Amino acid sequence: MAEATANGLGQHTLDSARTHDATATSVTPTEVHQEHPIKLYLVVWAWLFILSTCSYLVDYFGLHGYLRWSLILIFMILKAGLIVAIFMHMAWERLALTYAIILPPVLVLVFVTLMVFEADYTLLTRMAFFGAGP
Amino acid sequence: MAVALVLVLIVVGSVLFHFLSPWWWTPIASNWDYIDNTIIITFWITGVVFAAVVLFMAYCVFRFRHREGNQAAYEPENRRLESWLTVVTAVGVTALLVPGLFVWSRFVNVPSDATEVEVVGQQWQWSFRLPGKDGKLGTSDTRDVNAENPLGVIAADANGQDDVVVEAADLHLPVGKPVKMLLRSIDVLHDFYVPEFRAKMDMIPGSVTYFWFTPTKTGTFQVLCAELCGQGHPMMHGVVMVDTQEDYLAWLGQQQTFAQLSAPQQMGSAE
Amino acid sequence: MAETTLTHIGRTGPRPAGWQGIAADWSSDQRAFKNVSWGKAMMWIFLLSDTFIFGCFLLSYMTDRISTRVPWPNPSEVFALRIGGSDIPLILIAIMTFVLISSSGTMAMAVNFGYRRDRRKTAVLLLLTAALGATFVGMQAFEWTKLITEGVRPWGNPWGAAQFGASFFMITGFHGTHVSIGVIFLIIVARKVWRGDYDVGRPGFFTSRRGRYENVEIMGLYWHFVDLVWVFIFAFFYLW
Amino acid sequence: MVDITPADAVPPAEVAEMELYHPHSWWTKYVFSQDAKVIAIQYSATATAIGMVALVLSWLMRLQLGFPGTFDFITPEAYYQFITMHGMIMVIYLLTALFLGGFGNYLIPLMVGARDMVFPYVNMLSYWIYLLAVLVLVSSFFAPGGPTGAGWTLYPPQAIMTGTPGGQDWGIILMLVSLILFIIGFTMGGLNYVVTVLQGRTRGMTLMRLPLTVWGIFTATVMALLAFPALFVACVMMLLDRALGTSFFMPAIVEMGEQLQHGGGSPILFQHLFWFFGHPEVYIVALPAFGIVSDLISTHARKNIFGYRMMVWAIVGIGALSFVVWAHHMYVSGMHPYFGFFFATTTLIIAVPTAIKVYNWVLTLWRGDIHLTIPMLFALAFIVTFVNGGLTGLFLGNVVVDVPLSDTMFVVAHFHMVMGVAPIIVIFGAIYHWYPKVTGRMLNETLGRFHFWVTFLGAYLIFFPMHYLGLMGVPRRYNELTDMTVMTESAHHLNSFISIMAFIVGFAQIVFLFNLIWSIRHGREAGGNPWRATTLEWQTAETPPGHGNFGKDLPIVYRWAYDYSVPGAKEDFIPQNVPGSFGPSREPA
Ligand code: HEA
Ligand code: HEA
Ligand code: CUA
Ligand SMILES: [Cu+2]
Repeated sequence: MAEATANGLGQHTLDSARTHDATATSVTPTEVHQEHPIKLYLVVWAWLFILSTCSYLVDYFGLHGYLRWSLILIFMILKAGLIVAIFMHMAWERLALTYAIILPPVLVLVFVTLMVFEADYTLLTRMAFFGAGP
Repeated sequence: MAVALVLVLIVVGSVLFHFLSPWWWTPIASNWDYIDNTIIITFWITGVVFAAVVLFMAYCVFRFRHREGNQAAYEPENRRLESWLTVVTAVGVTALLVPGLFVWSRFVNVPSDATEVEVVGQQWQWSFRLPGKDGKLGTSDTRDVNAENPLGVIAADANGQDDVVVEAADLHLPVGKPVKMLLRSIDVLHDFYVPEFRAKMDMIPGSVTYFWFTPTKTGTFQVLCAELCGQGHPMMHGVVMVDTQEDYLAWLGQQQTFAQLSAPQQMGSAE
Repeated sequence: MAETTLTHIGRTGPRPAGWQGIAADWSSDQRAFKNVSWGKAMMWIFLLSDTFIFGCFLLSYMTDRISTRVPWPNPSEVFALRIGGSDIPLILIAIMTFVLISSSGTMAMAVNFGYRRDRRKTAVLLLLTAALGATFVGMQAFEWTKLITEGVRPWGNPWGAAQFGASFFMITGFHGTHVSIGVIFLIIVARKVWRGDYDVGRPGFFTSRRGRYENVEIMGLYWHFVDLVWVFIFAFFYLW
Repeated sequence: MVDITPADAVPPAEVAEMELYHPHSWWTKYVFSQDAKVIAIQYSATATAIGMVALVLSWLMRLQLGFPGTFDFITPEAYYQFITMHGMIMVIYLLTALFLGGFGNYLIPLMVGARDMVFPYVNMLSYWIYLLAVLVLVSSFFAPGGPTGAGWTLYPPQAIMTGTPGGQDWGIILMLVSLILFIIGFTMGGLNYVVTVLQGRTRGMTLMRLPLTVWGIFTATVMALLAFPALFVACVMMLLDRALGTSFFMPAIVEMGEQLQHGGGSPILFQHLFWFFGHPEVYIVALPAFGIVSDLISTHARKNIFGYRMMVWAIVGIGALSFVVWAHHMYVSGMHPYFGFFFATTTLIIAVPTAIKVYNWVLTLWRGDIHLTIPMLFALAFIVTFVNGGLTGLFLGNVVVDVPLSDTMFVVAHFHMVMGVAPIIVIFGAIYHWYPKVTGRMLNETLGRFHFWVTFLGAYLIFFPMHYLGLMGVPRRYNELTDMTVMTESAHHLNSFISIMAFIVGFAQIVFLFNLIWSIRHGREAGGNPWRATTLEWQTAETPPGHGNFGKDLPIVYRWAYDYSVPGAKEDFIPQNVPGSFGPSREPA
C-alpha cells in the first residue's frame, strides 16, 4: 500500500492543499481530487471481467474439493482487492483511514471461524444422535 | 466524614453478611465439589479486592476531603505504579482462571465408564430414556414424535428397541456411578438443573447436549428448568432419586422398554 | 516521532507516510483522516457497519448450511438456464455479475470525470451506471420469478434443505434492496450534476451542506461496495 | 515521549467552518430541530419517559416475587411480559439512547469544540426514528396478546411459539420491528457522533486532549455501529421465521403435540448472533459511564485524572476485546464445549483493563481536594457498585463457576449491580453535573442528597443480598418460587425485603424527577461554570449555549482537559482554551 502512495498515482493535490492551508489561516475547504488516468480504470475493469470469468469457469468445468474452494477464494479476494483498492481509491487514502476500515472486519472473521467449528459440532451431534439424515 | 464512614460500613456489612447470613448453597450431592472450591477461591480473591478498593477509597475521602486552603497534587501519571498494579491484577486473574480451566476440562471430558441417560424436555415436563440391555441408546427424531412414541425414538433402529422409556416420571440413578446426561428437547430450549449436583446444561431442539457427574449421596433431588421456556417454565419441576444399587435395580425392573410400549399399538394396527 | 511533534506545532510540508504517518494523523488535531471530508468519512464508516451486516448474513447462511443434515441443492444446476437446447450452469448469474462489474466501471469513470468537472460526461456515466444497476435488479427479479415457478419457497424447495430458499431470498433480497436504493440515489446525483449544483455549490436538501463534486465519489463508494458484496455472494452462495 | 510542546502552538485551521442550518420557525427550532442540543434533550426526555415505564414494570415484578400469590393480575404471562419489556427498555431504549443519543448529542460537539454534529439533518432523523421505535414498542402493550414475553434475549424457538406470550400474536413482531427501527435510527446518529469526533474537532484538539467523556461515548458508538448489525440480522431472520415460515433458527419441533413445518435450523445460531451484539452492548452502556465518571471525579476532586493515557487505552482495549468474549453468556447453552476455554480466557483478560480504570479512579482521589458535591457522591457510589458487580462478573466469566450460577438470581444480581445500578448512578451524577449548563440553574441540593442516599444504599441493599439467592440455586425468570426445595422460608423473607427496598428506591426517583422539573424555574442561578471545570462546554459565551455553541469564534485548545491544581497557576483549574504554560504541563503526548 505504501508503494501505491509513493508511486505518484494521483493525489498530487495533497501537498498543494496543505501549503494552501498554511498560508490562509482562514478556513478553506480542502477538496482532494482522486484523479487517475482513465486507462487505469479500464485495465481494472478488464481484470475484473477476466477474474469473474475464471471463477465462473471453476463452476463450468465442475472442479471439486479443495481445488474448487481455493480457486473460488483466490479469485474472490483478488476481485475484492481490486475493487476496494482502485475503484474505491483505498490505495491512495492515507494509511490511517485504510487501517481503520480494514482492521475491524477481522472481528467478523473471528466470528466466522468460530461458527465453522460450532456448526460442525452441531452437525456432528445431529449425525450421532439422530442418524445420518432423512 | 459520614461518607467515609458509610463506605467502611458497606465493606464491614458485606463481609458480615457473607459469613453470617443463612443463605448459602445447598449441600452438595455430586462429585463437583471442585466447582465449589473454585467458587471459594473466587470469593476470597474478589472479596479481598473489593475490601481493599473500597477501604482505600474511604481513606482518601476521609484524608483528602476539601478543607479551606487545600490543594490537590498534580500528578498526571506514574508509570511504575501503573505497571505494577497491572501485573498484580494479571496475577490475581490468572489465579482465578487456571483452576477454573482445569475443572472445566474435567467437566467436558466424560470418563469412559459413564453410563448414558437421556433427558428429554418438552413444554413443560421431563422424560427420560435409559440404554437398556445393549448399553446403547437408539437414534431419535423429533419428526417421529407422536402420542404413542412421545420421545420420537426411531423404531427402525435396533439399538432403540430395548431402551427404557420413563415418560413424565421420576428418574432414578445409582449412587456412585458416573452418568453422562444426554440432553434433548422436542420443542424449545430447556435446561436440566439440579442445584445439589451443581451441574446444568441447556437442551436445544435439533441437537443433543451433555454433561456428566457422579451422584455421591442417596436421596431425592428436585430438578429445575433453568432456561425460560414459556409460561410454564417455573412449574417445570422434576425429580431425580439417587438410589443404592439394589433400589435402583428394583426400580429399573419395573420400567418398560420402547418395544414393550409400542407393542400394543402394533397389535392394534394389525387388526 | 519528530514528525509528530512537527504536526503538533503545525509546520506544513508533506505528511509522513507509513507507520509514522498513521501516528501523525491520529495524534494531530481537527481530523484523524487527513484529506477526507466529512461525507466521505461518514460513508466509509457506514460501509464498515454494513460490512458487518452482510458478514452476519453470510455467516448465518454458512452455519445453517453446515449444520443441516439435509443435502444442499446444487446451485450450479438450480441456477442453470436452458439456452439452445443445453443447460448452461449459472449463466444468468454470470451475466448479472458482468453487468454489475460494468456498472462499477462506469461509476469509477463518472467519479473521474466529475473531478475533471466534465458535467455532461459525468451525468451520462452516472445514468449509465443507474441503468446497469436497474438491469441487474431486473435480472434478479427474473431469477426470483424463475425459482418461484420452479417451487422454491422461503420455507422449502424441491431439491433439499429448506434453508436454501430462505437464505437465497434473504441475501439476494437484501443485496437487491441495496442496489435499488443505489439506483435511486444515482439518479438524484446525476440530476444534480446535470443541473450544475456542484459547480455552484448549491446546498443539498438532505444534508443542508453545499454540494461538491466529491459527492459523486461518495456515491461511488456506496456503489462499489454493493458490487463488492456481490463478489462475496457470488463466491459463497452460487459457486460454493 | 512526553514532549514539552509550547502550549500555545496550535496549527492553522485545516477544516472548513461548517455552515449552520438556521431554523426559520418555532417548529424547526424546537421540534424538528437540527441543533444537537435540542435533539439531545428530545432523546433524553423520551428515554426517561420510557425508562419510567420500565421502572414501573420492575415494581410489578417485585410485587409478584416479594409477595407471591397476593396479586392475581400478575399472571405468568404478564410476569414474562414485564421482565421482557423491563430488560429490553432498560438496556436499549433507556441506557443506550440516553448515553449516546442524549449525552452524546449534547456533549460531543461542545466538548470537541464543534458548532454542531457534522450532518444535523441526519441527526434529526435519528431522533425521529428512535421515537418511532419507542412508539412501536409501546404499541405492543396494546396489541392483541400483549407484548412478547420471551425474555429480553428473545431466544428462539420459544420466542415465536404459542407457549410464550406474544409468540404467535403481535408481541414478538412489534418487538422485532421496533428493534430494527432503533438500529436504523441509531446508525444515523452514531455515524454523526463518530465522524464529529474524528473529523470535526476544533483547532488544537488532538485525540489525546479529549475529555474522557468523549472517549467513552465515541468508543461506545463505534462499538455500537459494529455490534448492532448482528442484532439487526438476527431480528430480520427471526422475523422471517415468524412471518414467512423460514427455518433459520427452527429445527424440527413438536409444539403442544403438533408437528411444525420447520426443520433443520439452528437455534444456537441466534444465541451467537444475539450475544455478538449483546456483550458489546453491555459495554456500550458501560463505557460512556466510565468516561463520564472520570470527568466527574477529576473535576470534583480538583485533580487531574490519574494515568490519562492508560485510561484511553483501557477504553479502546475494552471496546476491542469485548467483541471476542460474547459466548461467556453461553457457557451452558450447549455450544461447542471447547469454546469454554477460549471465552473464559478472553473474558478474564478484560478484567485487566477494567481494573486499571478502577485503580486510576481511586488514585485520582489520592492526594486530591475532594469536594463532596452530589456528582462526586454519585461517582463514589459508582465505584463501589461497579467494583462489586464487576467482581461478581469474574465468577460468571470463569466458565466452570458459571455452571451452577448461570440463569440464577446471581446473574440477575451481577448485571443489575454492574449495569442497572452503576451506569444509572453515573447518569444521575452526570445530570447533577451538567444540568446547570443545560438550564442555567442548579438542581436542589437537599432533594439531591436525599435522592443520592436512598438510591445508593437502597440499590445496594436490593442487589447485594440477591447474589446469595442465586448461590442457593434460585433460578431467574421464575414468577413462582413455591414448591421449591431450594427456597427456604427465610429466602422468601429476603425476597420481600428486596421488594420493599425496590419500592423505596423507585420512590426516590420520583423525587428526582420532581427536582428536575422544579429546578428549571426555581433552582439557584448557576452562572457559566459553577464547578470551575476545564472542558470546553463550560467556556461557552452563553449558558445555556446558543445555536452554534460558541458564539463568533470557535475556541482554540491549548491543553488537555485535566489541568486542575497546576502548581504555580492562579486558580486551581485552567480551561482548555487558555493559552500559555503554567508550570509543568505534563500532559500525555
Ligand atoms: C454494564 C454492563 C455489564 C458489565 C460492565 C459487565 C461486566 C462483566 N460481566 Fe456481565 N453481564 C451483563 C452486564 C455487564 N457485565 C448483563 C446485562 C448480563 C446478563 C444478560 C442476561 O443474561 O440477561 C451479564 C452476564 C454476564 C455473564 C453470563 C452469565 C450467565 O448468563 O451465565 C458473564 C459470564 O462470564 C459475565 C461476565 C462479566 C465480566 C467478567 C465482566 C467484567 O467486564 C467485569 C470487570 C470488572 C472488574 C473485575 C472489577 C474491577 C476490577 C478490579 C477492582 C481489579 C481486581 C481484580 C482482580 C485482581 C481479580 N456477565
Ligand atoms: C439498566 C438496566 C436495568 C435497570 C436500571 C433495572 C432496574 C431494576 N430491575 Fe431489572 N432487569 C434488567 C435490567 C435493568 N433492571 C434486565 C436486562 C433484566 C433481564 C430481563 C430478562 O430476564 O429477560 C432485568 C430483570 C430483572 C429482574 C429479574 C426477573 C426475573 O428473572 O424473574 C428483577 C427482579 O427483581 C429486576 C428488578 C429490578 C429492580 C427492582 C430495578 C430498579 O427498580 C432498581 C432501582 C432503581 C434504580 C437504580 C433507578 C432506576 C432509574 C430509572 C429506571 C430511570 C430514571 C431515569 C432518569 C430519570 C434519567 N430486574
Ligand atoms: Cu423448561 Cu424452562
Ligand atoms: Cu457479557
